[in-house]
Amino acid sequence: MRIVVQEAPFDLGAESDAFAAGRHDMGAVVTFTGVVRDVNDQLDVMEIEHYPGMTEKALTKIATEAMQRWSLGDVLVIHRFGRLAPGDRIMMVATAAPHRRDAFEAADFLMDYLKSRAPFWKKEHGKDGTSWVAAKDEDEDALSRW
Amino acid sequence: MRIVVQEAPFDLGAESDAFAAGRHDMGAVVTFTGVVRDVNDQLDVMEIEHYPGMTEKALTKIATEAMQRWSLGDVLVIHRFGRLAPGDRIMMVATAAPHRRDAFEAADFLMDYLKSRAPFWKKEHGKDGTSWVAAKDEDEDALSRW
Amino acid sequence: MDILYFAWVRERIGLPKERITTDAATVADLVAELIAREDRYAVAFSDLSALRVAVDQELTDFDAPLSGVREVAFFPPMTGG
Amino acid sequence: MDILYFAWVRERIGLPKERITTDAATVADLVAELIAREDRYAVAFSDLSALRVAVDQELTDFDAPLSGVREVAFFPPMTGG
Repeated sequence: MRIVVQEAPFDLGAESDAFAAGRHDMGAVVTFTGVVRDVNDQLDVMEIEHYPGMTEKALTKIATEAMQRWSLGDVLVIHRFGRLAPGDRIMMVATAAPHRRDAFEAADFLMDYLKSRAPFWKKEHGKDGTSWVAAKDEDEDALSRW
Repeated sequence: MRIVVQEAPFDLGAESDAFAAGRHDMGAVVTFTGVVRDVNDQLDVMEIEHYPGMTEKALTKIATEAMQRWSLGDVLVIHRFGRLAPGDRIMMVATAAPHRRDAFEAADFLMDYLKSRAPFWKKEHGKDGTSWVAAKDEDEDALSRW
Repeated sequence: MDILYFAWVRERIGLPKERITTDAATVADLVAELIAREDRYAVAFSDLSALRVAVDQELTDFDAPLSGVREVAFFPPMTGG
Repeated sequence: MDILYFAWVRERIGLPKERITTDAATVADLVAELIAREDRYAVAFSDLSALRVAVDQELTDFDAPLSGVREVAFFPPMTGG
Protein backbone atom coordinates (compact mmCIF):
# COMPACT_ATOMS: atom_id res chain seq x y z
CA MET A 1 0.00 0.00 0.00
CA ARG A 2 1.37 3.39 -0.95
CA ILE A 3 -0.17 6.79 -0.20
CA VAL A 4 1.36 9.90 -1.73
CA VAL A 5 0.24 13.52 -1.22
CA GLN A 6 2.31 15.97 -3.19
CA GLU A 7 2.26 19.26 -5.04
CA ALA A 8 4.39 18.04 -7.96
CA PRO A 9 2.91 16.23 -10.96
CA PHE A 10 3.11 12.44 -10.86
CA ASP A 11 4.25 10.21 -13.71
CA LEU A 12 1.14 8.22 -14.61
CA GLY A 13 2.99 6.02 -17.10
CA ALA A 14 5.79 5.12 -14.70
CA GLU A 15 3.34 4.56 -11.84
CA SER A 16 1.12 2.34 -14.00
CA ASP A 17 4.14 0.37 -15.18
CA ALA A 18 5.54 -0.13 -11.70
CA PHE A 19 2.29 -0.93 -9.87
CA ALA A 20 2.04 -4.67 -9.12
CA ALA A 21 4.64 -5.27 -11.85
CA GLY A 22 6.05 -8.78 -11.92
CA ARG A 23 3.42 -10.15 -9.55
CA HIS A 24 2.18 -13.53 -10.70
CA ASP A 25 -0.76 -13.78 -8.30
CA MET A 26 -2.66 -10.65 -9.37
CA GLY A 27 -4.68 -11.18 -12.54
CA ALA A 28 -6.36 -7.77 -12.55
CA VAL A 29 -5.15 -4.18 -12.20
CA VAL A 30 -7.48 -1.18 -12.30
CA THR A 31 -6.40 2.44 -12.33
CA PHE A 32 -8.46 5.59 -12.07
CA THR A 33 -7.03 8.99 -12.98
CA GLY A 34 -8.77 12.26 -12.20
CA VAL A 35 -8.11 15.16 -14.55
CA VAL A 36 -8.83 18.91 -14.22
CA ARG A 37 -11.84 19.43 -16.43
CA ASP A 38 -12.68 22.58 -18.34
CA VAL A 39 -15.49 22.13 -20.78
CA ASN A 40 -16.01 25.63 -22.15
CA ASP A 41 -12.55 27.14 -21.81
CA GLN A 42 -13.70 28.98 -18.68
CA LEU A 43 -11.07 27.74 -16.24
CA ASP A 44 -7.60 29.19 -15.76
CA VAL A 45 -6.45 27.46 -12.60
CA MET A 46 -7.81 24.77 -10.28
CA GLU A 47 -6.42 25.43 -6.81
CA ILE A 48 -6.48 22.46 -4.46
CA GLU A 49 -6.19 23.02 -0.73
CA HIS A 50 -5.75 20.19 1.73
CA TYR A 51 -5.25 19.51 5.43
CA PRO A 52 -1.66 18.31 5.88
CA GLY A 53 -1.52 15.49 8.37
CA MET A 54 -5.20 14.62 8.24
CA THR A 55 -5.02 14.06 4.48
CA GLU A 56 -2.47 11.25 4.79
CA LYS A 57 -4.42 9.71 7.70
CA ALA A 58 -7.73 9.84 5.85
CA LEU A 59 -6.27 8.33 2.66
CA THR A 60 -4.53 5.59 4.64
CA LYS A 61 -7.78 4.79 6.43
CA ILE A 62 -9.75 4.57 3.17
CA ALA A 63 -7.09 2.41 1.49
CA THR A 64 -6.86 0.15 4.54
CA GLU A 65 -10.60 -0.36 4.51
CA ALA A 66 -10.46 -1.29 0.82
CA MET A 67 -7.73 -3.86 1.58
CA GLN A 68 -9.96 -5.34 4.30
CA ARG A 69 -13.16 -5.44 2.27
CA TRP A 70 -11.78 -6.87 -0.97
CA SER A 71 -9.20 -9.47 -1.84
CA LEU A 72 -6.43 -7.13 -2.99
CA GLY A 73 -2.71 -7.50 -3.49
CA ASP A 74 -1.90 -3.81 -3.44
CA VAL A 75 -3.38 -0.32 -3.40
CA LEU A 76 -1.86 2.96 -4.58
CA VAL A 77 -3.26 6.45 -3.97
CA ILE A 78 -1.59 9.61 -5.27
CA HIS A 79 -3.26 13.00 -4.78
CA ARG A 80 -1.90 16.41 -5.67
CA PHE A 81 -2.55 19.81 -4.14
CA GLY A 82 -1.67 23.34 -5.24
CA ARG A 83 -2.36 25.10 -8.53
CA LEU A 84 -3.29 22.90 -11.50
CA ALA A 85 -4.18 23.75 -15.10
CA PRO A 86 -6.99 22.27 -17.22
CA GLY A 87 -5.95 18.83 -18.47
CA ASP A 88 -3.54 18.31 -15.55
CA ARG A 89 -3.84 15.05 -13.64
CA ILE A 90 -5.12 15.64 -10.10
CA MET A 91 -4.90 12.17 -8.64
CA MET A 92 -4.82 8.46 -9.31
CA VAL A 93 -5.71 5.25 -7.53
CA ALA A 94 -4.65 1.76 -8.53
CA THR A 95 -5.83 -1.61 -7.26
CA ALA A 96 -4.41 -5.07 -7.94
CA ALA A 97 -6.44 -8.21 -7.25
CA PRO A 98 -6.49 -11.87 -8.20
CA HIS A 99 -9.85 -11.31 -9.93
CA ARG A 100 -11.30 -8.37 -11.84
CA ARG A 101 -14.45 -7.86 -9.75
CA ASP A 102 -12.39 -7.05 -6.63
CA ALA A 103 -10.08 -4.69 -8.51
CA PHE A 104 -13.00 -2.78 -10.06
CA GLU A 105 -15.11 -2.54 -6.91
CA ALA A 106 -12.21 -1.50 -4.70
CA ALA A 107 -11.17 1.27 -7.12
CA ASP A 108 -14.78 2.46 -7.32
CA PHE A 109 -15.02 2.43 -3.51
CA LEU A 110 -11.72 4.33 -3.13
CA MET A 111 -12.94 7.05 -5.47
CA ASP A 112 -16.30 7.44 -3.73
CA TYR A 113 -14.59 7.82 -0.37
CA LEU A 114 -11.82 10.06 -1.67
CA LYS A 115 -14.46 12.42 -3.06
CA SER A 116 -16.27 12.98 0.22
CA ARG A 117 -13.96 11.86 3.04
CA ALA A 118 -10.48 13.04 2.14
CA PRO A 119 -9.82 16.65 3.21
CA PHE A 120 -9.32 18.37 -0.13
CA TRP A 121 -11.11 21.47 -1.37
CA LYS A 122 -11.10 22.84 -4.89
CA LYS A 123 -11.24 26.46 -5.92
CA GLU A 124 -11.72 27.43 -9.52
CA HIS A 125 -10.06 30.56 -10.87
CA GLY A 126 -11.73 31.35 -14.17
CA LYS A 127 -12.90 33.95 -16.63
CA ASP A 128 -15.81 34.78 -14.32
CA GLY A 129 -13.79 35.09 -11.10
CA THR A 130 -13.17 32.50 -8.41
CA SER A 131 -15.45 30.02 -6.68
CA TRP A 132 -15.16 27.03 -4.38
CA VAL A 133 -16.35 23.79 -5.93
CA ALA A 134 -19.43 22.66 -3.98
CA ALA A 135 -19.74 19.06 -2.84
CA LYS A 136 -22.46 17.22 -4.74
CA ASP A 137 -25.31 15.42 -3.02
CA GLU A 138 -24.82 12.53 -5.43
CA ASP A 139 -21.24 12.12 -4.20
CA GLU A 140 -22.38 11.88 -0.58
CA ASP A 141 -25.19 9.54 -1.62
CA ALA A 142 -22.69 7.31 -3.46
CA LEU A 143 -21.20 6.27 -0.10
CA SER A 144 -24.37 4.37 0.76
CA ARG A 145 -23.52 1.92 -2.02
CA TRP A 146 -20.79 0.39 0.16
CA MET B 1 -11.44 4.60 -30.38
CA ARG B 2 -8.46 2.33 -30.93
CA ILE B 3 -8.52 -1.48 -31.15
CA VAL B 4 -5.22 -3.37 -31.21
CA VAL B 5 -4.74 -7.14 -31.52
CA GLN B 6 -1.10 -8.14 -31.47
CA GLU B 7 1.35 -10.82 -30.42
CA ALA B 8 3.98 -8.39 -29.11
CA PRO B 9 3.89 -6.98 -25.57
CA PHE B 10 2.32 -3.53 -25.23
CA ASP B 11 3.79 -0.64 -23.26
CA LEU B 12 1.27 -0.08 -20.47
CA GLY B 13 3.05 3.05 -19.19
CA ALA B 14 3.24 4.68 -22.60
CA GLU B 15 -0.36 3.72 -23.43
CA SER B 16 -1.61 5.05 -20.08
CA ASP B 17 0.31 8.27 -20.58
CA ALA B 18 -0.93 8.81 -24.11
CA PHE B 19 -4.59 7.86 -23.62
CA ALA B 20 -6.81 10.97 -23.53
CA ALA B 21 -3.70 13.03 -22.72
CA GLY B 22 -4.18 16.76 -22.97
CA ARG B 23 -7.96 16.52 -23.17
CA HIS B 24 -9.62 19.16 -21.04
CA ASP B 25 -13.15 17.77 -21.26
CA MET B 26 -12.52 14.31 -19.76
CA GLY B 27 -12.34 14.35 -15.97
CA ALA B 28 -12.02 10.60 -15.50
CA VAL B 29 -9.85 7.89 -17.00
CA VAL B 30 -10.11 4.22 -16.02
CA THR B 31 -7.77 1.47 -17.15
CA PHE B 32 -8.01 -2.27 -16.64
CA THR B 33 -5.02 -4.53 -17.22
CA GLY B 34 -5.27 -8.33 -17.34
CA VAL B 35 -2.19 -10.27 -16.23
CA VAL B 36 -1.27 -13.96 -16.64
CA ARG B 37 -1.88 -15.41 -13.19
CA ASP B 38 -0.01 -18.29 -11.64
CA VAL B 39 -0.76 -18.74 -7.97
CA ASN B 40 1.20 -21.88 -7.09
CA ASP B 41 4.06 -21.78 -9.55
CA GLN B 42 2.26 -24.38 -11.71
CA LEU B 43 2.15 -22.50 -14.97
CA ASP B 44 4.91 -22.35 -17.56
CA VAL B 45 3.14 -20.77 -20.51
CA MET B 46 -0.28 -19.32 -21.25
CA GLU B 47 -1.02 -19.80 -24.93
CA ILE B 48 -3.68 -17.53 -26.36
CA GLU B 49 -5.38 -18.46 -29.61
CA HIS B 50 -7.71 -16.12 -31.45
CA TYR B 51 -9.78 -15.83 -34.62
CA PRO B 52 -8.04 -13.28 -36.84
CA GLY B 53 -10.59 -11.08 -38.54
CA MET B 54 -13.44 -11.89 -36.21
CA THR B 55 -11.42 -10.74 -33.19
CA GLU B 56 -11.05 -7.19 -34.47
CA LYS B 57 -14.72 -7.10 -35.51
CA ALA B 58 -15.92 -8.37 -32.12
CA LEU B 59 -13.74 -5.92 -30.18
CA THR B 60 -14.84 -3.01 -32.37
CA LYS B 61 -18.49 -3.98 -31.85
CA ILE B 62 -18.07 -4.15 -28.05
CA ALA B 63 -16.19 -0.83 -27.91
CA THR B 64 -18.75 0.84 -30.17
CA GLU B 65 -21.55 -0.34 -27.93
CA ALA B 66 -19.74 1.10 -24.89
CA MET B 67 -19.38 4.46 -26.68
CA GLN B 68 -23.13 4.41 -27.40
CA ARG B 69 -24.23 3.42 -23.91
CA TRP B 70 -22.05 5.77 -21.89
CA SER B 71 -20.88 9.33 -22.28
CA LEU B 72 -17.27 8.61 -23.27
CA GLY B 73 -14.57 10.63 -24.94
CA ASP B 74 -12.43 7.69 -25.98
CA VAL B 75 -11.98 3.92 -25.67
CA LEU B 76 -8.83 1.83 -26.09
CA VAL B 77 -8.65 -1.97 -26.27
CA ILE B 78 -5.38 -3.87 -26.64
CA HIS B 79 -5.36 -7.68 -26.57
CA ARG B 80 -2.42 -9.99 -27.13
CA PHE B 81 -2.28 -13.53 -28.48
CA GLY B 82 0.50 -16.11 -28.61
CA ARG B 83 2.64 -17.51 -25.81
CA LEU B 84 2.75 -15.52 -22.56
CA ALA B 85 4.56 -16.10 -19.27
CA PRO B 86 3.18 -15.69 -15.74
CA GLY B 87 3.13 -12.01 -14.83
CA ASP B 88 2.90 -10.93 -18.49
CA ARG B 89 0.19 -8.45 -19.39
CA ILE B 90 -2.47 -10.04 -21.60
CA MET B 91 -4.64 -7.08 -22.41
CA MET B 92 -5.82 -3.65 -21.37
CA VAL B 93 -8.83 -1.44 -21.82
CA ALA B 94 -9.03 2.27 -21.12
CA THR B 95 -12.03 4.58 -20.98
CA ALA B 96 -12.15 8.37 -20.73
CA ALA B 97 -15.31 10.18 -19.66
CA PRO B 98 -16.39 13.57 -18.34
CA HIS B 99 -17.49 11.85 -15.10
CA ARG B 100 -16.14 8.89 -13.18
CA ARG B 101 -19.31 6.76 -13.12
CA ASP B 102 -19.30 6.49 -16.94
CA ALA B 103 -15.59 5.66 -17.09
CA PHE B 104 -15.93 2.93 -14.44
CA GLU B 105 -19.09 1.34 -15.80
CA ALA B 106 -17.88 1.35 -19.39
CA ALA B 107 -14.57 -0.32 -18.45
CA ASP B 108 -16.46 -2.91 -16.39
CA PHE B 109 -18.82 -3.55 -19.33
CA LEU B 110 -15.94 -3.86 -21.80
CA MET B 111 -14.27 -6.47 -19.60
CA ASP B 112 -17.44 -8.52 -19.15
CA TYR B 113 -18.01 -8.61 -22.90
CA LEU B 114 -14.35 -9.21 -23.75
CA LYS B 115 -14.37 -12.25 -21.47
CA SER B 116 -17.28 -14.01 -23.16
CA ARG B 117 -17.79 -12.44 -26.59
CA ALA B 118 -14.32 -11.86 -28.03
CA PRO B 119 -12.93 -14.95 -29.80
CA PHE B 120 -9.92 -15.76 -27.63
CA TRP B 121 -9.11 -19.11 -26.06
CA LYS B 122 -6.49 -19.80 -23.43
CA LYS B 123 -4.44 -22.95 -23.04
CA GLU B 124 -2.30 -23.48 -19.99
CA HIS B 125 0.99 -25.34 -20.32
CA GLY B 126 2.06 -26.30 -16.81
CA LYS B 127 3.77 -28.74 -14.52
CA ASP B 128 0.77 -31.09 -14.86
CA GLY B 129 0.50 -30.96 -18.65
CA THR B 130 -1.74 -28.78 -20.79
CA SER B 131 -5.38 -27.80 -20.53
CA TRP B 132 -7.80 -25.37 -22.11
CA VAL B 133 -9.15 -22.77 -19.70
CA ALA B 134 -12.90 -23.39 -19.35
CA ALA B 135 -15.33 -20.50 -19.57
CA LYS B 136 -16.95 -19.76 -16.22
CA ASP B 137 -20.71 -19.63 -15.74
CA GLU B 138 -20.23 -16.50 -13.65
CA ASP B 139 -18.61 -14.76 -16.64
CA GLU B 140 -21.57 -15.57 -18.87
CA ASP B 141 -23.95 -14.55 -16.07
CA ALA B 142 -22.12 -11.22 -15.70
CA LEU B 143 -23.45 -10.14 -19.12
CA SER B 144 -26.97 -9.95 -17.72
CA ARG B 145 -25.84 -6.98 -15.60
CA TRP B 146 -25.84 -4.75 -18.69
CA MET C 1 -17.40 -22.64 -47.86
CA ASP C 2 -14.54 -22.34 -45.37
CA ILE C 3 -14.97 -24.18 -42.08
CA LEU C 4 -12.71 -23.04 -39.22
CA TYR C 5 -12.03 -24.76 -35.91
CA PHE C 6 -10.47 -23.23 -32.81
CA ALA C 7 -9.07 -24.39 -29.48
CA TRP C 8 -9.96 -27.98 -28.53
CA VAL C 9 -12.37 -28.29 -31.46
CA ARG C 10 -9.40 -27.69 -33.76
CA GLU C 11 -7.34 -30.22 -31.81
CA ARG C 12 -10.02 -32.94 -31.90
CA ILE C 13 -10.73 -32.53 -35.58
CA GLY C 14 -7.03 -32.22 -36.29
CA LEU C 15 -7.02 -29.21 -38.55
CA PRO C 16 -7.66 -25.45 -38.26
CA LYS C 17 -9.52 -24.95 -41.52
CA GLU C 18 -10.98 -26.79 -44.46
CA ARG C 19 -12.89 -25.86 -47.58
CA ILE C 20 -16.02 -27.89 -48.26
CA THR C 21 -18.89 -27.94 -50.68
CA THR C 22 -22.24 -28.43 -49.01
CA ASP C 23 -25.95 -28.07 -49.60
CA ALA C 24 -26.63 -27.79 -45.85
CA ALA C 25 -29.37 -25.23 -45.26
CA THR C 26 -28.43 -24.45 -41.66
CA VAL C 27 -25.46 -24.75 -39.30
CA ALA C 28 -27.19 -27.74 -37.67
CA ASP C 29 -27.46 -29.45 -41.07
CA LEU C 30 -23.76 -28.79 -41.66
CA VAL C 31 -22.89 -30.27 -38.27
CA ALA C 32 -24.94 -33.42 -39.08
CA GLU C 33 -23.07 -33.72 -42.38
CA LEU C 34 -19.68 -33.41 -40.65
CA ILE C 35 -20.60 -35.89 -37.89
CA ALA C 36 -21.60 -38.43 -40.54
CA ARG C 37 -18.21 -38.08 -42.20
CA GLU C 38 -15.71 -39.34 -39.64
CA ASP C 39 -15.37 -40.29 -36.01
CA ARG C 40 -13.21 -37.28 -35.06
CA TYR C 41 -16.04 -34.97 -36.14
CA ALA C 42 -18.56 -37.03 -34.18
CA VAL C 43 -16.34 -36.67 -31.11
CA ALA C 44 -15.81 -32.92 -31.55
CA PHE C 45 -19.53 -32.28 -32.08
CA SER C 46 -20.82 -34.76 -29.50
CA ASP C 47 -22.07 -32.03 -27.14
CA LEU C 48 -23.30 -28.96 -28.99
CA SER C 49 -24.05 -27.14 -25.73
CA ALA C 50 -20.26 -26.97 -25.22
CA LEU C 51 -19.79 -25.33 -28.62
CA ARG C 52 -20.30 -21.93 -30.15
CA VAL C 53 -20.62 -21.06 -33.81
CA ALA C 54 -19.81 -17.95 -35.84
CA VAL C 55 -21.12 -17.42 -39.37
CA ASP C 56 -19.13 -14.95 -41.44
CA GLN C 57 -17.39 -13.89 -38.21
CA GLU C 58 -20.60 -13.10 -36.33
CA LEU C 59 -21.59 -15.19 -33.33
CA THR C 60 -24.88 -16.94 -34.04
CA ASP C 61 -27.02 -20.05 -33.30
CA PHE C 62 -26.97 -23.56 -34.70
CA ASP C 63 -30.21 -22.91 -36.59
CA ALA C 64 -28.66 -20.03 -38.55
CA PRO C 65 -29.16 -20.35 -42.35
CA LEU C 66 -26.10 -20.88 -44.55
CA SER C 67 -27.20 -19.47 -47.89
CA GLY C 68 -24.58 -17.07 -49.24
CA VAL C 69 -22.27 -17.76 -46.32
CA ARG C 70 -18.51 -17.86 -46.93
CA GLU C 71 -17.13 -18.84 -43.54
CA VAL C 72 -18.37 -20.92 -40.59
CA ALA C 73 -16.32 -21.32 -37.40
CA PHE C 74 -16.78 -23.74 -34.50
CA PHE C 75 -15.16 -23.25 -31.11
CA PRO C 76 -15.68 -23.62 -27.35
CA PRO C 77 -17.03 -20.74 -25.25
CA MET C 78 -14.58 -17.85 -25.44
CA THR C 79 -12.18 -16.95 -22.66
CA GLY C 80 -10.85 -13.51 -23.50
CA GLY C 81 -9.66 -10.80 -21.17
CA MET D 1 -5.93 24.15 21.50
CA ASP D 2 -5.24 24.77 17.81
CA ILE D 3 -8.21 25.74 15.65
CA LEU D 4 -7.79 25.31 11.90
CA TYR D 5 -9.94 26.67 9.11
CA PHE D 6 -9.98 25.53 5.49
CA ALA D 7 -11.41 26.69 2.17
CA TRP D 8 -14.14 29.35 2.41
CA VAL D 9 -14.26 29.02 6.21
CA ARG D 10 -10.61 30.11 6.28
CA GLU D 11 -11.38 32.96 3.90
CA ARG D 12 -14.39 34.21 5.91
CA ILE D 13 -12.61 34.07 9.22
CA GLY D 14 -9.49 35.49 7.64
CA LEU D 15 -6.88 33.16 9.04
CA PRO D 16 -5.86 29.53 8.60
CA LYS D 17 -5.07 28.73 12.21
CA GLU D 18 -5.21 30.16 15.71
CA ARG D 19 -4.36 28.93 19.16
CA ILE D 20 -7.02 29.48 21.79
CA THR D 21 -7.65 28.61 25.40
CA THR D 22 -11.15 27.36 26.03
CA ASP D 23 -13.23 25.50 28.56
CA ALA D 24 -15.72 24.42 25.90
CA ALA D 25 -16.87 20.86 26.60
CA THR D 26 -17.93 20.06 23.04
CA VAL D 27 -17.35 21.29 19.49
CA ALA D 28 -20.78 22.95 19.61
CA ASP D 29 -19.77 24.85 22.76
CA LEU D 30 -16.57 25.96 21.03
CA VAL D 31 -18.55 27.15 18.01
CA ALA D 32 -20.88 29.17 20.31
CA GLU D 33 -17.82 30.73 21.94
CA LEU D 34 -16.32 31.67 18.57
CA ILE D 35 -19.62 33.09 17.25
CA ALA D 36 -19.88 35.32 20.34
CA ARG D 37 -16.42 36.67 19.65
CA GLU D 38 -16.70 38.53 16.38
CA ASP D 39 -18.95 39.01 13.41
CA ARG D 40 -16.68 37.15 10.96
CA TYR D 41 -17.04 34.01 13.08
CA ALA D 42 -20.80 34.45 13.25
CA VAL D 43 -20.86 34.69 9.44
CA ALA D 44 -18.61 31.64 8.95
CA PHE D 45 -20.63 29.52 11.38
CA SER D 46 -24.10 30.80 10.41
CA ASP D 47 -25.12 27.48 8.80
CA LEU D 48 -23.59 24.49 10.55
CA SER D 49 -25.19 22.08 8.09
CA ALA D 50 -22.77 23.49 5.49
CA LEU D 51 -19.78 22.73 7.73
CA ARG D 52 -17.78 19.70 8.73
CA VAL D 53 -15.53 19.32 11.74
CA ALA D 54 -12.45 17.21 12.47
CA VAL D 55 -11.13 16.67 15.99
CA ASP D 56 -7.47 15.65 16.15
CA GLN D 57 -7.64 15.00 12.39
CA GLU D 58 -10.61 12.62 12.56
CA LEU D 59 -13.93 13.62 11.03
CA THR D 60 -16.58 13.84 13.76
CA ASP D 61 -19.83 15.56 14.84
CA PHE D 62 -20.53 18.91 16.47
CA ASP D 63 -21.43 17.20 19.75
CA ALA D 64 -17.97 15.59 20.01
CA PRO D 65 -16.27 16.19 23.40
CA LEU D 66 -13.13 18.32 23.51
CA SER D 67 -11.37 17.07 26.65
CA GLY D 68 -7.74 16.28 25.89
CA VAL D 69 -8.10 17.47 22.31
CA ARG D 70 -5.19 19.30 20.67
CA GLU D 71 -6.59 20.26 17.29
CA VAL D 72 -10.03 21.14 15.92
CA ALA D 73 -10.60 21.94 12.25
CA PHE D 74 -13.62 23.47 10.52
CA PHE D 75 -14.24 23.25 6.79
CA PRO D 76 -16.90 22.82 4.11
CA PRO D 77 -17.80 19.36 2.74
CA MET D 78 -14.73 17.89 1.09
CA THR D 79 -14.27 17.72 -2.67
CA GLY D 80 -11.38 15.35 -3.27
CA GLY D 81 -10.70 13.11 -6.22
